[in-house]
Amino acid sequence: MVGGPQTHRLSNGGLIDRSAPLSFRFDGKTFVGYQGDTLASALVANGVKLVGRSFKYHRPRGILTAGSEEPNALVELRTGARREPNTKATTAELYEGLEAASQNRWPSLRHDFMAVNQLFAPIFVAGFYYKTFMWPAKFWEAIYEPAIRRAAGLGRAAGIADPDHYDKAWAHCDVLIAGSGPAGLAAALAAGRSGARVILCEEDFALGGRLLADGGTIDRLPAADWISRTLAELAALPDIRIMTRTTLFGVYDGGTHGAIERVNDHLPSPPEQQVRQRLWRIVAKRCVVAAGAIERPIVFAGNDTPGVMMASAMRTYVTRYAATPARRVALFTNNEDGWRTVETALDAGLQIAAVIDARAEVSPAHRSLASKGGFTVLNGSVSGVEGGKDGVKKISVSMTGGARAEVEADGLAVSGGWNPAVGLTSYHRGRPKWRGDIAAFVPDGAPPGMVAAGAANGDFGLGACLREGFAAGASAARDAGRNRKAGAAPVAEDEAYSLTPLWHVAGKGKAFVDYQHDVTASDVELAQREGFESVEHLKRYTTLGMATDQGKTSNIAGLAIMAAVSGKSIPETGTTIYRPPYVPVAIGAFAGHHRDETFHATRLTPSHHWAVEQGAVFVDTGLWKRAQWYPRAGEKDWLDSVTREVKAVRGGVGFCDVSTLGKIDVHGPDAGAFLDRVYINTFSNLAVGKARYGLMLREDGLVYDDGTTSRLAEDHYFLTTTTAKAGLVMQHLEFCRQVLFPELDVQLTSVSDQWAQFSIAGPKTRDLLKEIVDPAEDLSNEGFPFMGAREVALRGGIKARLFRISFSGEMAFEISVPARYGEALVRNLMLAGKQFGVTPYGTEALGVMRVEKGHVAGPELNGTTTAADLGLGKMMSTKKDFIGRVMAGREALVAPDRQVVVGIKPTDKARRLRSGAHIIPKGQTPGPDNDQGYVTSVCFSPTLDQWIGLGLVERGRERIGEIVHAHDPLRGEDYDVELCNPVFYDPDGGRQRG
Amino acid sequence: MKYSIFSLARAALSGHKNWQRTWRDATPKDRYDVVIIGGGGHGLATAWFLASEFGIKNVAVLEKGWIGSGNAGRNTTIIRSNYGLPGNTGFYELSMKLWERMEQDLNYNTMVSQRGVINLYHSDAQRDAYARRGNTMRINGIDAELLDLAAVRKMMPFLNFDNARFPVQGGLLQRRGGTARHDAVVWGYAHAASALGVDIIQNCEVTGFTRDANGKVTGVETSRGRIGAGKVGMAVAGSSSRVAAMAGLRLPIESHVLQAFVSEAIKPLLPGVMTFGAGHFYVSQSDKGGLVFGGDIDGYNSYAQRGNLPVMEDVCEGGMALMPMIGRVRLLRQWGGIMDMSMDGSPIIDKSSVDGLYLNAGWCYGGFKATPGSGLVFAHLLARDTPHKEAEKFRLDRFQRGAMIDEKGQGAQPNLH
Amino acid sequence: MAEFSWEVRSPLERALVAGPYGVRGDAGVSLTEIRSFDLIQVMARRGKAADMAEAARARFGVAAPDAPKAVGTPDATLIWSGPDQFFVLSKAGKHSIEAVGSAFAGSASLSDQSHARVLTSVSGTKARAMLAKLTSIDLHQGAFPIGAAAATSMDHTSVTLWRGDDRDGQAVFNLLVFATFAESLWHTMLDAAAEYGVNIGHSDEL
Amino acid sequence: MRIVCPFCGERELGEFTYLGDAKPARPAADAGEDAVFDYVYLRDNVAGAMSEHWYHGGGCRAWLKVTRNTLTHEISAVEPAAGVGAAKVGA
Repeated sequence: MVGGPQTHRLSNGGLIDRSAPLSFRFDGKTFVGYQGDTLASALVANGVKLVGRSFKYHRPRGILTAGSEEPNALVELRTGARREPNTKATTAELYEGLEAASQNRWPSLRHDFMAVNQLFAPIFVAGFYYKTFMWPAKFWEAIYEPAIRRAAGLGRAAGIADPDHYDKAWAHCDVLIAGSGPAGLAAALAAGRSGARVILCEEDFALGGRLLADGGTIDRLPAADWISRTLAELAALPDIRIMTRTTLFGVYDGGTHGAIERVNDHLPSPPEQQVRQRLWRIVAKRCVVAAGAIERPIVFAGNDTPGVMMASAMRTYVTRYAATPARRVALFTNNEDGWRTVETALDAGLQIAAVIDARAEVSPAHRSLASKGGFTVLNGSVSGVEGGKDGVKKISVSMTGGARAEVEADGLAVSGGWNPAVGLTSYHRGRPKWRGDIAAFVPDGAPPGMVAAGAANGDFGLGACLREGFAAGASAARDAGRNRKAGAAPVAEDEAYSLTPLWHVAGKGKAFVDYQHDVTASDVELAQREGFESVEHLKRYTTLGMATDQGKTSNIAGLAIMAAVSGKSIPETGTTIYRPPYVPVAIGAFAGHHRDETFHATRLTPSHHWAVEQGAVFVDTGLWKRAQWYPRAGEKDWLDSVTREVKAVRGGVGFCDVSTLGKIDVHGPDAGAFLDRVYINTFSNLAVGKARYGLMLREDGLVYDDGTTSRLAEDHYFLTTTTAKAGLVMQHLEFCRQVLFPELDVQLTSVSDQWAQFSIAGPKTRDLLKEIVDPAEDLSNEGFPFMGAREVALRGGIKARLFRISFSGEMAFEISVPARYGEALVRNLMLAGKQFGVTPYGTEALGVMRVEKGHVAGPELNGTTTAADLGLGKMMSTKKDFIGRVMAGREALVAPDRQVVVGIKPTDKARRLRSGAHIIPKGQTPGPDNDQGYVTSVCFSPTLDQWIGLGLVERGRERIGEIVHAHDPLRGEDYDVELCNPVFYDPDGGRQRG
Repeated sequence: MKYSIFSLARAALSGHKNWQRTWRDATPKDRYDVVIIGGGGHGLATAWFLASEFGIKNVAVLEKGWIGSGNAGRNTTIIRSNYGLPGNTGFYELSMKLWERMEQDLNYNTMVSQRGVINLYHSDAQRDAYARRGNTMRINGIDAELLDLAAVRKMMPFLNFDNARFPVQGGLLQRRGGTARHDAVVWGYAHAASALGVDIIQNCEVTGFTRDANGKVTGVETSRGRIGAGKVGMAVAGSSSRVAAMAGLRLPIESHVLQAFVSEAIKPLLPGVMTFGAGHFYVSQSDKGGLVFGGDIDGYNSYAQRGNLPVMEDVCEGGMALMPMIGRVRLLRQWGGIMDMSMDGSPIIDKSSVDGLYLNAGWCYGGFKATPGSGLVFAHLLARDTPHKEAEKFRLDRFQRGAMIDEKGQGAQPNLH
Repeated sequence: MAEFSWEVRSPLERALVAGPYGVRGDAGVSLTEIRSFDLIQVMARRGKAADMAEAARARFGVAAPDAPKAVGTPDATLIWSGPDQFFVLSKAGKHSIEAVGSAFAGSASLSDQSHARVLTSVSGTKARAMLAKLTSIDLHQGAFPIGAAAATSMDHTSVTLWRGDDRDGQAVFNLLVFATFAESLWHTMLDAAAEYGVNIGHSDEL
Repeated sequence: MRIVCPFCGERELGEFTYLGDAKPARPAADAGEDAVFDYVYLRDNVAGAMSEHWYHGGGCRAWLKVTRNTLTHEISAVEPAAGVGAAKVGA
């Protein structure tokens, strides 16, 4: 076996598997622990006391707790791409080969150079940085801030892509239970017996909560036996799901809860096909929070010395892990519960140095325990601890009455009482309420359907936890409609819990409130002095409670000290707002599989795989992959390919997959009337067998979308939208149909995916179509005129829809076939068109031809343009109401100096035009007052053999022929351009009509 | 007491016992020349500019809770002036210039950190839109650079360039953009304004307006009694509609929740502020080391100051898509602020139709970066009764006139801005 | 004159590789694409929901579902798809849009969706565990019995989901997905199922 | 958040899209510009129970009228938006 002996491991006991030794490394040194250990318990068992350095002062720190509230023992776990900063050693399960390193120290944990910060501690008080580092101003980014940044932060992120996978899932239940301590298990029993569907989440890998460390007798059984019996009963019930390694971290509206399951963090890496962690969205009718309580420290000088540990944590290490944090233990307590640690330590054969009890009275039973155990009980408080990297050496005690005493010990257990875990119950901004008898906040104003039980509700006795948990489980089940008899609750005795509140012991030296952020009692006092009295100001000014533990061990003590110095009560002082997640959750888990190529879904056109075969280059358009161009051998860049494609269309025939357009079937007797209301122009008078371009506005009068709509039957229109707006237009039309115009008899369905649609364009279009369309169909200009639309038969028997519309300005048709024929259609077009040199073209060539033709598209339909801006103002009907009609008439929207669509071409034909260049009057120096518009769309026009574009330019259409300046400082370009007719190609439309 | 390293060192010698309150704890007087409702960044900045720039020192700032308890204390601390439309461009640059001298103006370190803001683009269309915007900035004398893929790769080699669903193609960079310490901005203005005589009154909730016979506002009713005022200015983002309603006004504003998130503190990882162009996600790293994330608003009217899971997931999906190295970094805290979403996504700074009542509202989620600029132009309006020249387009009647300032082109649907 | 072939191609034709996938051993999930079907969307005309229901009964012998349910007949399945609308799923042209059209004349508008969707059935001991990663709907026996249907979303993609008759004692979930999303969602389904072991196949049988 | 769609049952937030206040009605064709301006631009921005339009686009595509408290997000009623039952009118 590698590594030394486990010097601090008891020879028997504990919930560890001694037959499964595991070797692990901490800061490069090899140790051995057991299956069932956490990293922290294994370090304890190996006598390691120093595990980290604090945030600001780099003080040596040890292990304070045994749970997810740990503020000190944070490590970098794993190495390489799997390195996880700020991992709590107290919750990290040990596995064979585990590697961990301490953080925030250089060059080593024992010899940390940054510990010099402690010398500057008198200056580094709360908020000191707000008062300095201001001169000279330039020094902030250059010097001060980088230094602060390097010093701040704790661990280092891996810096390379996370190799593990995550997923997300949904679960549903009647009763959700957080925590598997006595209250949680009792709640599960009651709810399960009542017939409820139950999910119980436990963040630990073992079930039982505090029972695992504190034991007890339930139903006359030892706690461990009771747990086994209970789990067996739960397993026999039909709908109980127990999820270990799962933390309920948040509660959201409608009974949705967030939970994180650490599926494989207890292994070196996830097994094949498995995820590291899974994010659960659990929908529950009721939730019982049995998340227990967190023992709180007492603030005294040197309370951060390694070896100072929460009393309950010390019990956990000794009982559950058979590991001894110290050999000679002192206890500092203000309550009865702390004394349990003495009993545990004595049972384990440890020495008790002394008990320092801040209360006036110690029970006779404990007095006799002291005399039996041979230790003294000091009535007073710990005022200081001596020691350092190697742990506690000496403890100074201020006795009640003023005397002082010293105690030699190598460990100090501290119990300041217990704070119920009020996180979950407070996440809907409910404020917990103060309970004087336990000097703690308990849940109040919990989210709907949520209730706390047991220690989480401030009732700490075992008997009470069982009773309350059981009652809460039964009533939650009842509320969820499950009424079977729950039977009897488990029974146990209630222990006494008498407490005298004690938050802060005055003394010399730094006394820490927030360990991780190095916030001391005097920082809290300073904050008060400077007016940061509100607890939220206190938090923000001192950073109290903002560390990775979110102040689980520090917040209440901080506000108690603030209350004391400001002369208010604790409830008057109040708490800060509780924020989810309850424990920090990996960002990867929230993302699930939505990363890399699967970040978003991908939509594929019917010809996609064929285009892949052709070697097409694809472009992302929304979720779509569209063929952008089809490179051919010998072409040196995209422009070569696109130019070839455009020329092939203009000179012959080409086709392009336009299936991405939104397609909507509009049915019903009132379909025409409906379209009249959503478009600015009229559709009710469109003849069957004809198509028409339409433009729709938003209700605010600005252009929303455009497209061609055809009338296929008296009561059936086929509407198309732009690719970008397909879903939104459908939503808008449904709103019009269902909400605005319910009196109209009209039905809408998306048929976007039903039809594969291709544009076939070029002078040889008709020749190509004749090859593929049934010879009986009349495709002549008379038989199928421009803007005609009808169903035709294709050779081979299938039906298609043919629309004589043109985006390119050429003689063109769009053809639709049912989508599963899409690929066959493409192949047939290639086959039939070979003789005509048919050329598939992509979205770039499509774009070139639409710019040449002056058609507006996305860059011009940008949500701020009017119909008139686009040159389509005359389409606005004056004979009917339509969406956007009234608001479109506002003064600024009809002002004569608006920027309107115009053509733009460089005066130097060799010059490349770029989108985003601004238009400035010629001869003027560019400035905000003469910025008259910008170039919206550009292309290299093979037809004109130069770059051309469209722009939105002030009074553009009145200025055709004017030479202006294209100003593009981003790209360092300035050149003259001419404003021109936006229709560069075939302005009278002869080609598309021919 | 002037703050400096020397005063700090002196104070250290006396155990920091001699520091005074950062701002005076004032009790309300009967009457002020100007009462500002809202002790957030905008309200406090307005008060400071009134006192320092316009010589109006008989000013009270009324805050219903603790100063900075609204959006000033729950934003993602980003400052930038990369806006593209007339009205916004000049105003946000005015604000940026004020950020650049804030610490010296206020004698308070607000940690203005100009580490750059980059908007990544993933398509030609986005590039063109950024080119248009960047050129607008340059024409207005604002720094802007259009980076290509190689330049982005050099600056941020850790982004997912190889197997992204929407690969990064470049970015629009404003080097002068960055972050500031949000709470310190509030405290700094409070500190400086208080020193000039402004009364900062916390735990003082406005419950109504007092009006004279002509309907002119003469003061406010508060939880601490009636306070008279020559003029009343509202700077209560998130609550604008509710406060305005007390004066009988309806506003073109909806209240929406915007969430933000911070990770555990880690050693320096990210250079500046990054905005993902293929999803709804932006991020920067705080001085303390936490990655600060934001995304889209939740999308429905809310005053609840807390968000729901879908947006949280959406933001993390964006984060992982852009930089899969953050998978094992843990999210520490989630919170929500209430945004004053206006109908065009741009703010409103104007006199209201009620005499004596002035509006500063509708900041959507751009309010933090506007803080100093908003303070100056609102103070100008309150002091001179005419808009500051950089706020002339933020008039309330622009919606009636059709002169919206709609950067996103989404129209009168606030949840899309 | 060229000879044309009008071969239909499923949108999943390339992505679907029949056989085992993911973890080896007994497959916890079976994914089967059903490749050949007719799918008609039937939407009541304004005020004609009752007439539509009557027409459905006349044609199919059962009432059209007026709640989220799937109703089987010997040669068709009627699946609720929204208020006053439903799908008719059938085979071999028996209830194609041409065949069904006249039955609903005057009472409903019809839209052919046969090519707009991909149909997959999901079964196996881990079907629910796998679907829990994709759907927010509670598929527990008590909450989603045989015949239950839902118009819902998976991975932000609209789907129609219904539970068919059990096969070999295991629940069977049927899924209609938009054709252009199908390949993408298919990969997502495989990712979700891989840890349970998958048996992939396709069939022409409904 | 979860919304009980009157047609589909309870569904999670991600299936729905929000539009806004359902109270204002679209003015009649002959209403003046002021009425339309008010409809398009002004909001009560209710703090409390508010009637809102939501679209179940990820489900049955019905537009819904949801009564929801903007302070607590609690939903007290959901019904089809005005006219969604149009197909039922006269049935």
